[in-house]
Amino acid sequence: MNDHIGDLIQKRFTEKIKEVKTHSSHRVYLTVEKEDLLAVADYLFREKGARFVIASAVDELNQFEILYHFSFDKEDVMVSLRVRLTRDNPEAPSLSGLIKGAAWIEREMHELFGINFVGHPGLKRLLLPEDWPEKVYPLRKEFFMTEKKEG
Amino acid sequence: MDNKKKKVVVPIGPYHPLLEEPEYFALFCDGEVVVDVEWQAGYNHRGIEKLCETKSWDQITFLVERVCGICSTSHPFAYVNAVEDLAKVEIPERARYIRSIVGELERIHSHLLWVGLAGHFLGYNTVFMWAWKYREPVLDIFELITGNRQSYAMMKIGGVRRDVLDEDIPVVERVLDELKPKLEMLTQAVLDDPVLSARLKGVGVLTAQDIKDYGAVGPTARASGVAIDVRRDSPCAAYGLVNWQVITCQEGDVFAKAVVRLLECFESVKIIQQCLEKLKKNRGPIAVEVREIPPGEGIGHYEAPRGEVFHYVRSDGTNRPVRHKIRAPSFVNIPTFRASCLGQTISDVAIILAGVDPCYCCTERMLTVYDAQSGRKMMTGTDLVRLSQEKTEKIKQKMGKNG
Amino acid sequence: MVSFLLWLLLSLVFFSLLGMLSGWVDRKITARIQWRVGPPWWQNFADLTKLTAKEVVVPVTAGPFFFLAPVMGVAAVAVTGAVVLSALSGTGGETDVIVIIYLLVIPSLALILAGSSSGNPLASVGIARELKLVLGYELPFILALLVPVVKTGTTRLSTIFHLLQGPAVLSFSTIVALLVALFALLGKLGWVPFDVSEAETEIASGLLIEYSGWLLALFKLMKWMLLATGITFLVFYFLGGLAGPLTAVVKYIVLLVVMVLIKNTNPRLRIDQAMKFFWGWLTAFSLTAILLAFLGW
Amino acid sequence: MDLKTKALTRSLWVFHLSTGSCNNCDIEILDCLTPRYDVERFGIVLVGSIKHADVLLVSGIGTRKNADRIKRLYEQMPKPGFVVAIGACACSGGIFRDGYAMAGPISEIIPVDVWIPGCPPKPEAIIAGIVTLLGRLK
Repeated sequence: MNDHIGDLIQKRFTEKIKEVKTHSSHRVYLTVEKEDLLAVADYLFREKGARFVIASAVDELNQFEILYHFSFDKEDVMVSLRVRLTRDNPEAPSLSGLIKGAAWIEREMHELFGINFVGHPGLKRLLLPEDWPEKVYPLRKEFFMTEKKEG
Repeated sequence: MDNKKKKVVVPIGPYHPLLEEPEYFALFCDGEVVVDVEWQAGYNHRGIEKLCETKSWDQITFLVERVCGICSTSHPFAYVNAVEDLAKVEIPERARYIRSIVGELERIHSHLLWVGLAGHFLGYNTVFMWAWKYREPVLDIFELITGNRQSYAMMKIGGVRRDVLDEDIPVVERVLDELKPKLEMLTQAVLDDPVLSARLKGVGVLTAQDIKDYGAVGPTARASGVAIDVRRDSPCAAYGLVNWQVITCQEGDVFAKAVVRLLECFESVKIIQQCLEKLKKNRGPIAVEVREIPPGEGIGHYEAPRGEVFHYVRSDGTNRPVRHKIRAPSFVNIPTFRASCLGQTISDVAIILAGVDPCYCCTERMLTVYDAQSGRKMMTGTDLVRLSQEKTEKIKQKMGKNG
Repeated sequence: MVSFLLWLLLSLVFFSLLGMLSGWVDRKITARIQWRVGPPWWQNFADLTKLTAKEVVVPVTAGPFFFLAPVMGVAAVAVTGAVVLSALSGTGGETDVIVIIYLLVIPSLALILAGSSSGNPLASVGIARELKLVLGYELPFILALLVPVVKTGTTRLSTIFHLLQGPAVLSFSTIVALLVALFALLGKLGWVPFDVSEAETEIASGLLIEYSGWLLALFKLMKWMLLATGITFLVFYFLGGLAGPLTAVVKYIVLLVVMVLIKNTNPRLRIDQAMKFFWGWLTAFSLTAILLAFLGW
Repeated sequence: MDLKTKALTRSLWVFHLSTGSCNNCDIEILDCLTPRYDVERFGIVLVGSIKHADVLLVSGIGTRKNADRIKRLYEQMPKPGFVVAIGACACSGGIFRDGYAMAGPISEIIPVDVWIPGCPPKPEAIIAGIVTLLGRLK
């Protein structure tokens, strides 16, 4: 059943899926290029009716990774799309045009990781206080308490 | 938006009696009608995700418990699910039942709390007091089986931390038996009240398409006819082992949300009763030992009273996670306000906001940073619980002496 | 003139004491309905004393009416009380029931003035709601007051008080009119289900949001006095309270309890729903009552 | 004790302020109003406007975004007014104490009269705290 969804996506996007990791029968991780993200997400969300759960960014020191988690509730499968971004110019296409619910999490990743989302309608701060210094991104690994004292 | 400038801005918050928590909604109004809503968050921002990266796997259960006080077992529940998914751990059957019992008790207490608050928002304080009166026995059960009224500290990677004692089971059963007629009475009273219907029906309607667009979850989704429930779709703990139903409504208004929540309480009672029956027969260990967490990533989700809680953890094989992402249900439920509030009056907005049972603490879980180098001692959740209990004891003694 | 001043003083003392006790009855019954114990009988006196001792925080946006409005409100209710008392004693002269109608609008106007002079956005929402509400309840209120006028053929207050006794009281039309007036009084008091203008959980006490100290105390006093004066007036105007002092007290308590029960078994109505209720159902009822009164029912 | 102080001790109106708490303390505060504890017996009521309040109940860590607002609300409270810090977070920062999102503990932002520790404090503890405050007034 699970192979079914994984297979479907792979069949559809043979070129675009760079890597498939099947953690268990309920969890599939697919790596795509950021250029192909919108197409794959569109397929999952619109065509296959997956529910967009959330995106989560990870600071991997040499690069950023964003995971977009989609849930197929009926099949009990969680498909996570993995996108890798370079550290000096972290930029990804915005999903908020496709999925309204993605607008907030992109704002959040923008302010906490400093990732730029191209095409986002209102990429402003969501959570941090007004007097928070620019270009300081608390969820990056280089952020430590010392910076709190300065700010 | 140009029309924003012309309109009166009615602030709700940051400190507003509608919300127990600080939050700011700017309602752009034309007379009484709301034409736009803007949300400003962050007043509750604490920084749990970053803090998780500085804590060991076991400590995090206590930390995520304090993401939110009302869903204080749902977050640890989802977190241990995530870690168990990562490490591929199977928990013993007895632990499954205990987890479900705690989870469902929390659902009853949380839904009753919501019904009460919703009544309070409508100026119907009688409902508020009655619902909270019936909620008290549930908290008593919690105190009996976990030792605390809130923040139960029951979840543990690989099982549960405490066993439910045999002598406590009849007490819990008795309280539940007494609770059921009261719940029925309250449900009747709320659903049959003509004025409540007038205030709630057709207000703040969310369509199934809205739910899909925003990815809304929980009672908010189920009230709009979207039958998603993590407990059924991805059965963890004992949910696959007992009989119960997913409650849905079609209307998508606030009234439907109230109906869903009230009826879910009965399902919860059913689940707990079945779990207790099974507990009596099943005598196994309550936890397996998890010595270390292998590198990898894991996803855990659980149906909190407000909807799906989602936790993502990544490990590099050390004793603390590289990344811990928490998504609370309110994070995807709150944006639906834009769809449900526009065109409504200010009076209705109050109850619509309340309708999704927003939990801002959950939404803004992030951002506390802790200096790994300084080596300063952090208080762990256990310390806090211990301190809290000591203080309570002290106060009790003092009171005892004085009175 | 001098005698009216005496009545005024008496009214101020009597109705504020009665009002605070009635306010306590309200809180106590509310508490009992909610499975609580409730406050002791002197609670409102303690609240009032405390408020007078508190600092008054004046917002920078406040105008002169900020201070004037509460004084005006209390004065209006005290005059109403004096009119009712003097009419009861038979010394009221030619005082008309229309005076009462006018006087009983002033507390609402005072609240509106207070809200507009405090310059708070939440208060401005409160003003709009209170204005609509006044328009809403005045119509059925006036119509309901016409029923005894039709019955007695006069608008002179003391005549109505003295004529309406005995069997005329128990007529069908007066009961309907009384109920309508009772709902209008709930609206005047800003009690649930008509507390839209104060709605704590929507607009944070709305009109009174900026008030503190003795100014707030005056408004509280105004509400309590309005409660006592309003019910007293209804008891004598509709129920022939002059028939006997003891029955008057019983009637007063019954009306008070009925109001508290209505308050505690209903959620707050939206302003448009409240308007519909006043202009639709209540107006229809009061018109029916007038018709019945003409027919001699 | 003069009449005014006496009246104050019999009629405490509280305003509740949550400044980055986890909700636990907040619902326990509300719990104090409900049938089992019923603090209205002692004249304690929860009010919706800070201008009406005698006591400011603060729960939570006092986030950076909130610090100014806490100060402003404290200034707007008509005197005599008191501050009660509720819960481990408000007293010391609790589990979140080293976070940069935190400007507190509350006593570093505004003067605090009574501390009620606990995570969350039980309603009994909250009432005991208020009683301590009353004792101090006398």
